[in-house]
Amino acid sequence: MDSSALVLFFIVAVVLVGGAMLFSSFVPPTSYNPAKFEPYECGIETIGGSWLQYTVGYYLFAIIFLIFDVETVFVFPWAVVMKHAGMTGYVEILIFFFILGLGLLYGWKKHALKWE
Amino acid sequence: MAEFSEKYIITDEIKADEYLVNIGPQHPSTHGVLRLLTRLEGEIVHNVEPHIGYIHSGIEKMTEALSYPQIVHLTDRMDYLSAHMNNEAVCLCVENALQVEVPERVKYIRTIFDELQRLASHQLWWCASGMDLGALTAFFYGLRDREDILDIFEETCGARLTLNYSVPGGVMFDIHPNFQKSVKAFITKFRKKLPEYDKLLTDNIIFQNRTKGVGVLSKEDAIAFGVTGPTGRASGFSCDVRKHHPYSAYPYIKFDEKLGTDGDSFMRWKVRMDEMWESMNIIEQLIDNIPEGDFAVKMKGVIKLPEGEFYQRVESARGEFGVYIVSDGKKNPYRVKFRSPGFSNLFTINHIAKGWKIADLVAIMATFDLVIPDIDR
Amino acid sequence: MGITSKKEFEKNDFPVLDSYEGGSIILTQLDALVNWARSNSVWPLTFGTRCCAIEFMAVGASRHDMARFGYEVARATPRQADMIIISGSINYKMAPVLKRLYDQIADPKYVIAMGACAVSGGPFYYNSYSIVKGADHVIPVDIYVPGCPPRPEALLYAFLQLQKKIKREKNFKKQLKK
Amino acid sequence: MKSFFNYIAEIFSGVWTLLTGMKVTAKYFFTPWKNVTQQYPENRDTLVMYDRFRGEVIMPHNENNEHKCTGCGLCENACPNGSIEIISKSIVNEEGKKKRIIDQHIYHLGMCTFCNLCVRACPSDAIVMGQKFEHAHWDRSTFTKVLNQPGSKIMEGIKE
Amino acid sequence: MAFEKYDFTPITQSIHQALIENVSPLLTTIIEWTIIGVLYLLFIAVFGLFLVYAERKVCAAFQQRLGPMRVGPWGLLQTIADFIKLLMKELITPKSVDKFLYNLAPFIVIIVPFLTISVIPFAPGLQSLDFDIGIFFVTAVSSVGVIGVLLAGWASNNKYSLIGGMRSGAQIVSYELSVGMSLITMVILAGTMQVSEIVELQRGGWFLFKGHIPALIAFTVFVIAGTAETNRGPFDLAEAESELTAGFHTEYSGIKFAFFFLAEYINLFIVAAMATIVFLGGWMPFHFGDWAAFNNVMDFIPGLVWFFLKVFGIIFLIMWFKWTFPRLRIDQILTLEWKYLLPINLFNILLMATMVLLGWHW
Repeated sequence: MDSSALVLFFIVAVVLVGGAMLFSSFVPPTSYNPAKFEPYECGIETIGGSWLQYTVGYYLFAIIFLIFDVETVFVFPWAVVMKHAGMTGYVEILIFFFILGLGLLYGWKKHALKWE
Repeated sequence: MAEFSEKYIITDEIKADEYLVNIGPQHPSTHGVLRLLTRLEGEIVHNVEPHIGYIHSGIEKMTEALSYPQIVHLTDRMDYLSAHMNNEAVCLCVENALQVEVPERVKYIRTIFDELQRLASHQLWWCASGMDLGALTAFFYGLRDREDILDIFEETCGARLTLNYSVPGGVMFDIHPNFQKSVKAFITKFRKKLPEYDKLLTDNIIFQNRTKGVGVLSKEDAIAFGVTGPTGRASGFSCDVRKHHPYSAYPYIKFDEKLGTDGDSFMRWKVRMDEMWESMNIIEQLIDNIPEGDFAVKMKGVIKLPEGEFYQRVESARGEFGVYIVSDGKKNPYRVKFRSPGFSNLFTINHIAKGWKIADLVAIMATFDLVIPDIDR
Repeated sequence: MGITSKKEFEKNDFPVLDSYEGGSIILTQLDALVNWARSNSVWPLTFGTRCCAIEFMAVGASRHDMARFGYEVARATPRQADMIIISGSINYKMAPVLKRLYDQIADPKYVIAMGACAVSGGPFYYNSYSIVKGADHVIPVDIYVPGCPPRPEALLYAFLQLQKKIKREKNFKKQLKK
Repeated sequence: MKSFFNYIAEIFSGVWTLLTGMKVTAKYFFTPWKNVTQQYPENRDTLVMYDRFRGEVIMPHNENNEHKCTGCGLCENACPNGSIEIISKSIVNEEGKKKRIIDQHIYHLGMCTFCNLCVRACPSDAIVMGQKFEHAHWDRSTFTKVLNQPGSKIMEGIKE
Repeated sequence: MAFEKYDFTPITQSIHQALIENVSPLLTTIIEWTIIGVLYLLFIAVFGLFLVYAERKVCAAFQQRLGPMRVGPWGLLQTIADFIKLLMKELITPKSVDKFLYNLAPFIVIIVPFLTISVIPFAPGLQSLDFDIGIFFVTAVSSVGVIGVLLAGWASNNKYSLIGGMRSGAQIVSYELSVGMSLITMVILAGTMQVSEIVELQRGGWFLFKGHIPALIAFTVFVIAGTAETNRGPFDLAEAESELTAGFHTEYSGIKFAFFFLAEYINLFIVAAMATIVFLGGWMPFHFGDWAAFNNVMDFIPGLVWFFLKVFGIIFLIMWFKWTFPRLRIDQILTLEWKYLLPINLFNILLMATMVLLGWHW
């Protein structure tokens, strides 16, 4: 089978979820009361909305992640041909990793790898 | 519903990036119906406001209509994990007021029950805080071993949790013939099980990272807030009532007061773990030497305290538990005030949880070992 | 052996609901299937107020093991729970919270009132100024378990009673009417 | 360099503590015969309560349908939460004297906290703690019980 | 070898031949797709339900209790009862949610494992898609799963959900790297990214043994990172029950919640299956040196059985983690990734490259 069969798996998943959700939204018993459709917060009414500006403590991680993720993309092809590339490929990747490692070390020492 | 929420509108403004999250009343880690109004910035806790009253049942007011044995029964429902200590406190207070000397046997039995109750309470604390920290298996191991103590309780008093075993003038029943045997069997068994607790959590690197240095309560603060019990002792505040104001059979025995130094969550944990060993030592000192004699002195049908004010403190599993009775000479007290350890312990939480993460708040709560009806009565 | 006789234990004295008009066999079979599933997978809300909560924990623990019934999946959010076990007293401040939690549970939902406080107010019935005299003043209760606190077996017996109660339900009435 | 070795040592000691933890759980996993679970509804036939277990208040009757309760009301007074109500009636006995005897000894199981104070207060041992615990019911009105059986009499020789 | 007789290729080939001779190519494709779709759907449904049951039994055994006992023999029908109940439970859509995204999230979390599972070879010839970039495909697709969790957290308009979703974002994004890099380590050894070829290369011995030290390190890292990627065990911060009640799926009820539940278990299976394929030789039997008799006996066990044995081994390991360790804090999770796993991984890749270059592997 070729990769177009991925569509099949996509369809199967959608049918499974959609079918079950359709069934479940019509058949089971329902009841109405106002509190049911309000957000749950341990039985107390929510104070203020939830869609506020949320302070994420990890935006620096996200940036470093980007660097490393792109790097992974570069390393995958190298990994496949590693056996054929031989010494040249090895030295090149050594340099590549050295620079990357320096970057990580720099971030580490600058306390970028710390949840603020 | 709208009126209900209006009562809780927060007076000071919510900052733009601040998150106002209610932890509780119904929340797995508040151990009851405590409400913590928490201000978060991302994961960081800015402010914790404990709101109590969700389990308030007016026990202090209720006691004004009850006779003394009935008050004893009601104290089971306050700090239900140290039910026997609460019973004993009221009984001791009444006995002191009437200047009744209870037989030695009663003193021994009461002390053994105190320590068994402390063990049971600490086991429950261990498993509940293990669950709060995410180690679910700990929950089951703690409760598994606790059942053995509950069996001993049930054999002698007929109840598992709300014992109502001490009565003014003695104890309700004599100990069961099997009592000494089963207590000794339990101690032997539990001495083997306790090191497992350490292996599973205390030594675990994840656990240590979660608790070491988290939520430090200094000794000065502990004293200022009136923090007692293992929580206070973890900060280095020597506050063991058993040591400083011995009652029942505590004057006859040797035991160490376990003091911590750091006052962080790990030290609170450690102090309680050490106390379990110490409790077993105390029981072993007493269990073979229970003197013969009556298990209660004959009291009058209707107990009337002389006019005056009486105070008695005991060391419950959570700290200093005090009973203050004002009597006007009738069969009901004029006013009763319970000094519960949880109340003073809880209100340090804003002080020490500030600046930590939400997961640390849960860890701090876990090591405080809160029982909400004890705080709220 | 101080427990109920076998006959009394197996007795099912729940009021019987009417059957479908025309006595549809398919719907009866479907009902049996759905009720079997529901009665065997009642997930409780993690909600505990007083001493009974400790016994509730003991029921979940190794000795008594609620998991045998398939009830061990205690959900902390009412959206996914099926049952509230009111384990302890409810006071006037807590009552709206309890009501709200109950409202937020997805249908079908069941309530077990555990212990004297939840059944009738128990020790706080006469002299307390703040306790609701029985949780059924706030939300409808399916099964009452007296005891202060009830021993774990008593709560397990309540689960059996709840199963009996669920098994006589008729689920497809609404669909029939349409 | 020292910090580097600390880093390595930290990893190994950390992993070691994790492994000891896993050993504890594995020990129980591989010894399933040591399980402590009691299977309640299945083990009903062998289930024995402790003899002091407090499950409910009962009034024992002998084979002639006689009980020991004199209707003195001490248990009603001793009860901290009003679970016991005594309704007495007056009858005229054979000697022509008026006498108060118990009509109904009402016991609210749903409110009882099993504190044993009523049993302690009873001078004639008329009420004791029973061991039945299977009380759960869908109707809470069934928890209000009349302890003295219909038509029962007081036993001979019980002092007033 | 003996186990070749369990090859599924002839069966699939003959079905394909029979179809293509009798009906048009388009119809053939449609029929084949239907068969495969139904088979996978059944497999995932049954396997997901079984894994939930297994988890409950395993955790019960760890905790000295029995687990589900009363529904069917040994509680075997427990999860089926759960499933029917969840299907018959009301779906609540709170008023304040972002309705489209709220309903989209369960689709995403289910679609992702469905796509990933397509490249997994269960036995010789029993694989539906065989890309030449199989490993890369798995890493790429599985990173989409986090979007479902993030959407669920954000769309619910609930504070707990949002915190849970955000945590999950940080966590999965980080551990994605470790999973990818430990796979890279093994790709260096294999020299290919085609899944079937990787399995085939392990005919002479599993990569875990062939690559010894660096492979062992990579395996450990993969299991840890895989646990974190499935939001399980000590890394279940996104739904940390004692902190955030139910985390990102706080507002989901009934069958929608069931899909999050199911996705967790399919993901668990995928992580275990990937570990099996890359490190433990997929459906290859266990051979020991030149013990011919032993090896022959091993060969008689079908490949399918071998595959599932190994998968269950890894799943048991991950469950063991979950039921032993306390939960990590969010900053500790990131510390573990960025200060421990990532440097170790970088070093490990170089180590493996050196080994391959010098021919020090078996």
